[in-house]
Amino acid sequence: MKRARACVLRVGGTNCDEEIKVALEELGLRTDVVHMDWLEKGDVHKYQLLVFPGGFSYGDYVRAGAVWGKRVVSKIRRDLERFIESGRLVMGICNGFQVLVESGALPGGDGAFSETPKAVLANNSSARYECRWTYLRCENGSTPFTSKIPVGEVLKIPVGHGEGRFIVESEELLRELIKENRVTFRYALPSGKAAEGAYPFNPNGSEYDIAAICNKEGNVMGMMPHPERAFFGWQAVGYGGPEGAGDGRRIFESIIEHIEGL
Amino acid sequence: MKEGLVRSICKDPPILAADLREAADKDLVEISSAMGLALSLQEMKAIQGHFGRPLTDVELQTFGQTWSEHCIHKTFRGEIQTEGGVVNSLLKSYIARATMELSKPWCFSVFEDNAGLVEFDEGHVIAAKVETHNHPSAIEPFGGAATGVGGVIRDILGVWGEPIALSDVLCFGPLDIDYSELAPGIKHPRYIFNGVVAGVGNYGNNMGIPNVSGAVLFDRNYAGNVVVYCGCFGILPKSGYVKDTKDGDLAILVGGRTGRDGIHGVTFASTDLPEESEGLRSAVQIPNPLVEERLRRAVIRIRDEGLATGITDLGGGGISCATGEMANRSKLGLTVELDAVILKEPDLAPWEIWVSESQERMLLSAPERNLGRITEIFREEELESCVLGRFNKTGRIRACFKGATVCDLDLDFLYNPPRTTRRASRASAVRKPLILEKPKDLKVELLRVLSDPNIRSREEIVRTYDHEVRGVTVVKPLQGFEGGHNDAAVLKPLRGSWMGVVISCGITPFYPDPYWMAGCSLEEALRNNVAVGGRRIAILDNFVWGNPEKEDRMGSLLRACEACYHFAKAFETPFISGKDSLYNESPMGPVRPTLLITGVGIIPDVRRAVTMELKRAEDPVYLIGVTKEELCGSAYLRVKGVEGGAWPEVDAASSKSLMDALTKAIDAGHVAACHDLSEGGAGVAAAEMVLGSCLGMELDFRQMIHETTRSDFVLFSESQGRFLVEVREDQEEEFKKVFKGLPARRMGRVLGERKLEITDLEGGKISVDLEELAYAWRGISWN
Amino acid sequence: MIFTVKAEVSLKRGHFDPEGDVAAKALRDLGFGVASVRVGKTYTIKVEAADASEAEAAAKEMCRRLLSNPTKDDFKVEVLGFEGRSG
Amino acid sequence: MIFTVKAEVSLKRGHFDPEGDVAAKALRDLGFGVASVRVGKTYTIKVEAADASEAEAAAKEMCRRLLSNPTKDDFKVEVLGFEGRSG
Ligand SMILES: Nc1ncnc2c1ncn2[C@@H]1O[C@H](COP(=O)(O)OP(=O)(O)O)[C@@H](O)[C@H]1O
Ligand SMILES: [Mg+2]
Repeated sequence: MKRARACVLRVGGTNCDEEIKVALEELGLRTDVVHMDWLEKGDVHKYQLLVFPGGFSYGDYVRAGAVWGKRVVSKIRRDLERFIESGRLVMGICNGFQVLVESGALPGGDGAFSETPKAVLANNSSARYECRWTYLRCENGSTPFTSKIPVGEVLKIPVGHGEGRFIVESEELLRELIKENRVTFRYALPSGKAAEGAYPFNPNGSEYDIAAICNKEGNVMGMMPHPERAFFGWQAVGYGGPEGAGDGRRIFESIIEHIEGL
Repeated sequence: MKEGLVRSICKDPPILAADLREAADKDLVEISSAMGLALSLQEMKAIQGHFGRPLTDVELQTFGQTWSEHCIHKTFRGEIQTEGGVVNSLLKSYIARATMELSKPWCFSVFEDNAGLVEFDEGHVIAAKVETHNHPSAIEPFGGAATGVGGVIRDILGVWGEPIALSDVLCFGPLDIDYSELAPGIKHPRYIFNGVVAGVGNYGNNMGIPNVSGAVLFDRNYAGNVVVYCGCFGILPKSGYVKDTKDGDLAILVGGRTGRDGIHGVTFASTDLPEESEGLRSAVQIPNPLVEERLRRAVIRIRDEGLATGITDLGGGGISCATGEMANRSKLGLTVELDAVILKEPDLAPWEIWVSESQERMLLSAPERNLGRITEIFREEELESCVLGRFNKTGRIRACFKGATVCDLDLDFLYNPPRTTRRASRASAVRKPLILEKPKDLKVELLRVLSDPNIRSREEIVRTYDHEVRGVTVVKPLQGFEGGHNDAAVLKPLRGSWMGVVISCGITPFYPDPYWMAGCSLEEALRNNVAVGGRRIAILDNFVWGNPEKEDRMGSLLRACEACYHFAKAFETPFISGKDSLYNESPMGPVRPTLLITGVGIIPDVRRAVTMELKRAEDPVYLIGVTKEELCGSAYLRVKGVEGGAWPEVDAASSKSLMDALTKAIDAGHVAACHDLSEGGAGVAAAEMVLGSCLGMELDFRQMIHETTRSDFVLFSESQGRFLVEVREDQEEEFKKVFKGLPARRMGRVLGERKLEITDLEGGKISVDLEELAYAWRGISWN
Repeated sequence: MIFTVKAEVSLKRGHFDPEGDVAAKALRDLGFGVASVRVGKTYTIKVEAADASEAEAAAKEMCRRLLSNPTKDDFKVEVLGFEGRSG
Repeated sequence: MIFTVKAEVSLKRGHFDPEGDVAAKALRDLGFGVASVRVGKTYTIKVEAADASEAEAAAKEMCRRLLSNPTKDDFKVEVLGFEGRSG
């Protein structure tokens, strides 16, 4: 644990970096918030976890996450490939998920990146920004991000985005994602049944109610909901108790357990 | 105009000079209007009398900006002649006077700076500011509202505050109004609504500051005069509040580039909205939150490293006002090099650079030795900056461009404009009898009120604002999956402390009497705050009024200010900041006098905060307060299109003792849920508590403490000072003890089923199930 | 008949375009020799009208009332084709 | 030379367009006989290139690499004109 270290990246327009740092530090992980410029010059390999946080990178102009995603490809692709291939963890939350998709890191290709994005996070089907709590059903409890959450368990975690409708390039790819167990969370009804597109349980109209996916190896995950906003019980008044923990904490606990073992 | 009064003294850069010495009154008026100064004859004459030399356009524009209503609040600081005598400054006589007389030790800085500051805990202060952005939003709803949010965030940065929350209060015309009813040049409320809501959401979401509080009102009156209030709240360590610009310090401008956008925004906000407002292109401000987000990071880093001696935002009047104010505040002078300013487009005239209101800019002062580090931080945050000049001891504000001095003014004169005099006529509403048939079916009435645009769920708007970002929102604007509307928001701004900030608002423009309207707005802001557990509340006033040069508008403004003083004193809640937006007039008439009161309270432990949704079946439900026959201006009568009867009044003493008792009960843990009674009265409050939860409620109105004659009146009266409280069943006795001798009565209990059951005064029963309530409140129009 | 009309809304000249600036910078970072970018929006509208000129007039009115703001936007309307009888 | 190129990015046929649907509804609410609306974006790009075909090729590459996402977007590029020598 002493050596483990996390890097929360930011660029202009990123704005959820602080709360992710708080969550990781709360669990004892040394965490730096690092501007992309510095990382491009510096060394990503001293970290075991790289987080692309939420926000509106570059104003979300052109397309949410696109500008940052392309910058990742053009500036730090080789470093990131090595980072991912060495089994370290990369996580994208909200805008960070959009960045990972636009860069081609998720769903990913034959290598760590696909040449062109194979998916997109499109405008919500409501055509609006949606800030609301969702029920997330865990679909795969054996990734480094979900090891502390049994399959079928329902977490209460909020979303806040205007572009979160996950669609993939082809039916085939969708089937592949499902078959390979790479859909880690789906939007669900309170009972734990899949939302099957029902608004507002599925808040954005994502295909197959997809809220989060990971790469083939399971060490890169992107999710639209914000676990860092459901880390403490008091963040979830009305959804849990003020004391104790919020459901999002278990994702961070899973991560920490994994990187401690690296 | 007399020949040669205004002439060009330089082609490149273009500079005009006006020799006022020879000018007749009508020339003065003409110059003021031709240059867009919006100065009155009295003000032009004061300038004429002061200078024994011609003035440049840069100098005249400086007066135009600095002496504008927006910058100097001349109506609020001026003299008012009334039937009963002369009032010397509304601000001093009423608003600030209440604060002075209350003299609360926790007021840290009031009425002085960009925002009001109150103590939070031993080491920290809270900053709060609320602004209006009505005219820009009427012309370009998206950009106008977005830059309104951007501007008020900079007010918080301008006191070194880290912004932690936003609020917005919006007043629109009816969304279904027919085009033919709109005056030419007025945009349809639907268009304005879409743009304003998107603009507020876009800027706040981009900045990553949660929008946690607000209100949305609809009325025909606002079709011609949209009202957009934007608030921002921040926190900072006490030691971070540095305002001590020194002789020799540098003035540093940072942020967005300077362009032609927003030129004359200030003088523009100080005059009526012209019919052909579409020609005012340059007054449109373009928002770019991406720059402001970086500005926020840079400002906080500079604060934490202690690098600067002063800071202020650039708002109305641009560089001219920001530099002038900063120099004046420290009794210094400054020479500004306009060539240094980084421009968006070439060939701006010096006066345009000087007064441009381009967004996302801040002004800092710092000793030269820190310039390197400051510039490095700016570079790291991808911000452009420049040094404008150096502060000196001259007491003069000077500007140079291409080697020539284009402005040289004495700050003492500039900041002591001639007093404005206004006249006020007596203004109180006349009470008419209330003529209203008894309704046949109370249930129908309740559903109709619930489906009124002023009462209906705000979810469609509020969900487009991120209210969770930063992860510190404890009590949210929408509660639970059901999305009930809480009365106020609670934030937990510090990592190591359970203490919370409580933000609420009060706005009741539909009560016709200006005095009681103001009193009710103030009381509502407090009531909302107390309902979730807030206390030690500081308040902010925001007046939106018509043309103050008209006696009747001034009369009602005066009455509203009187109420502000009386009730702030009575409730012991000091004003800490505020703003007035006057001249809200359109071809469709003056705006309805609209006063927003914002409340900023604290709560010692956020875990004690109370939300509005019902918690447990069988818990007793109490109604606190007295219900009178006060329906004039109520949602019930407005839905019916009926006027008349008594309007709500505020009994401060009794209301305060109820609030104090409620705070005690909340702290002791007796209260499971609480909701204040406001628009729509007890009927709507009860329905909302059911709608926000998975439980129901049963109420017997025969138990109510009331002074009315009819069931529909007890259900819909909007008497102030009332709350519906779910009391924890096992603590009912203790709760009763807290309220001993006070008007609090058990009305019913929480039900396991999701429905509202009401017994009226005659013993008649109505039962409304959740589907019906939800359809009216959330669905499409009910009838 | 149903006409397909394209309305193009763009920022007036001289108005600052933050989105265009971000796109230009991003393209330059990717190695393109881009001097500037301006962003606009297109609406491809299927509208019921008796003839092409009525369709065009309707689309212009839509731009004036909802799709653009004369204070900051220019718009341009073009009828692309039609589809025969409407139900 | 500096060429002005217009790149138009629009949703692929059959792709769901919530923004267009909202615009259509709003237009209908205002009394227009609108059957549907599809929303797209245009980028008017000033790009340095030796000739028009190079400018066009560059713009296409920009669409592929940044301005569009192949999962949902189509794009179209048109050279509008040029401005003479660049510095
Ligand atoms: N009507 C008012 N009521 C209370 N305070 C006011 C009013 N008008 C101005 N103030 C106070 O005077 C100070 C300066 O106000 P203002 O000129 O509006 O600042 P800024 O230019 O930064 O917006 C602020 O603290 C503000 O709250
Ligand atoms: Mg200010």
